[in-house]
Amino acid sequence: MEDPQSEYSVQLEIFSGPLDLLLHLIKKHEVDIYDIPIARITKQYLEYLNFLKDVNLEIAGDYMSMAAELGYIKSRMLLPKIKEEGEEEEQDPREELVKRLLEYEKYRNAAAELAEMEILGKDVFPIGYDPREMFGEPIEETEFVKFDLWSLVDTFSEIYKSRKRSQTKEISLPSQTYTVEERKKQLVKTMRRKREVLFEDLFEEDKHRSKLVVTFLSVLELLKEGILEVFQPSFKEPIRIILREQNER
Amino acid sequence: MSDRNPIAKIIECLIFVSETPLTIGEICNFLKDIEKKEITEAVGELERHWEEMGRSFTLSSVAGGYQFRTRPEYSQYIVEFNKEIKKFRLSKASLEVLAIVAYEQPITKTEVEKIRGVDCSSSVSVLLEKKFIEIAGRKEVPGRPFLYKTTSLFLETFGLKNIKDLPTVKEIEKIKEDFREQ
Amino acid sequence: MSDRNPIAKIIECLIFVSETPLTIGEICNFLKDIEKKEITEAVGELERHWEEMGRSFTLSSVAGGYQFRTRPEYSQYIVEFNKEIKKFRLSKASLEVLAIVAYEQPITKTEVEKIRGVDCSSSVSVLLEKKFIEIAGRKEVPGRPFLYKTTSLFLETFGLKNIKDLPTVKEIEKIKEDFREQ
Repeated sequence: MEDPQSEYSVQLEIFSGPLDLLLHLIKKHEVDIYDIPIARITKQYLEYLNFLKDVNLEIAGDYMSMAAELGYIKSRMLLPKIKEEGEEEEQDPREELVKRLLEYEKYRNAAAELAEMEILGKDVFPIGYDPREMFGEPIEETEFVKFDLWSLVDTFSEIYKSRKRSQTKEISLPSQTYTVEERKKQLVKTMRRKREVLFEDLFEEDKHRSKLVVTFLSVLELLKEGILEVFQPSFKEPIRIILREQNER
Repeated sequence: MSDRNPIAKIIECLIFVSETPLTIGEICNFLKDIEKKEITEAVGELERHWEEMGRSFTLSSVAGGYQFRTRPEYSQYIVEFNKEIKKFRLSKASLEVLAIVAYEQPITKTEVEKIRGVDCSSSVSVLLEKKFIEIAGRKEVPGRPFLYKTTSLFLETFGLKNIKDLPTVKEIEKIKEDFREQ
Repeated sequence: MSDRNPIAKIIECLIFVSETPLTIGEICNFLKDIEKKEITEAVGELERHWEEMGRSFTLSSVAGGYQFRTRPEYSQYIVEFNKEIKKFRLSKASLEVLAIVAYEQPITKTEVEKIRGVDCSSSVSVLLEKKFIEIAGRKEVPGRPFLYKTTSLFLETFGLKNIKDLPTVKEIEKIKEDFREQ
């Protein structure tokens, strides 16, 4: 908490949780969900958490419990298989986790399908439509149904790591450090001019790692507030950041 | 043809003036002298007829009732025209919670959290506030936690006829079998 | 034919969703690239087309604008329908206003609006008209606005023994507590 950068901390709540992260890792590394290389996935999972900690994102307890669970499964996998009496068959220590992942994925898909329905007030409208009559004051929530937000972390981590190598001499210029609040304002200004940019281009002017982090956290906050939107036409294409039309507060 | 069916025309104008989707039951209550079978047929005729006419709005069956709604291909013009319309938005987390409640109702917050592996308090409050879910009683377990279910506003908003109209998801039982086979 | 005219269809859906009669001027403002003459023609086409279709409602020119309205020959059904069904029906907004008045009475319209964050004039008049709320005096503040309270018809209609019988406040508070405990 005494970390001088703690003021940059943003909640990790815009991400969908540890199971979502595990599914992302499974998809990204193209591993078989029924035969998860648990040691490898655990290592990658922990690398993610460490990276998020490095860039001052608060790691919720739920992510830590998942890390502990993965560690436990890993240790069970290493134990010699002893068939106990009365036990019909050796149970795979991963079975419970796989069941949870599959069940969670089922609902994640269902949520995406719901988002595709013809939604009243978005796709279809009744006669004499008054949006406030219907839903009361609109609650602004972020919308990342089709986008895997962990891809944003992946891309940022690549930028961060490449910059780390090329910028070995980091000069501290206290007068030039800026806060998330300031950076958010700048980003909105830039986006008003450009409307749409590649995610990686937002980091062009950030010469120092601390600035990279501030930009990243600012983007996350603006996404959370619904001022910016993410868009990726397909899995392999670069991520685009778009300014939402109606948020000229 | 509905054009020759005076009952269909009367039902049509009732649906038109009704503020919320009009149910067959409500129509029957109103047109007391006419049999339910005849009313159901007339509504079916109307639905087909409106679909064929291909206007910018049509008769939709939602939340157990009928309502005139614009076709989705015109949404961009409507949103553009009515600047006050804030696009409907729910976060991925809230949509996931909504999906779980929809498929598993009635269900407690703790049970939803077990499925998602993460705290869901803020999504549950958002969904309660938006009136997409509501309290369905308490579960008779220690602590007597609230049970949640979806509302008819949820059906109305997502254009679902009834809760059985939800998009089908991969059956969990099937998945378990697959796992055993491995 | 309006069916082949995409402009007419766009105008049609805007008239349909508009809360008030839509004027040619408003349409021109929106469809900037299209000439007024063309828009006027498209609206004329729509009017003729709807007239020919002979549905129970049609496109009418009212108050300098255009609006879909039921045909006069159906007015008897609508009047009856409104009496029968709308008697017990309230829009979501009106229900919210009613709930606020019920819990906070006596309360002024401005105070209700402060809670809901939007203008509530139409809901207040609907509730007055349906006799679910009534004037309970004036508040002794500048402007001396009316204070509102619920009526016995409100209790009757919603099956409440008395005003203390209102159920959800405690429940809502309990929910909030549950969340705080997390």
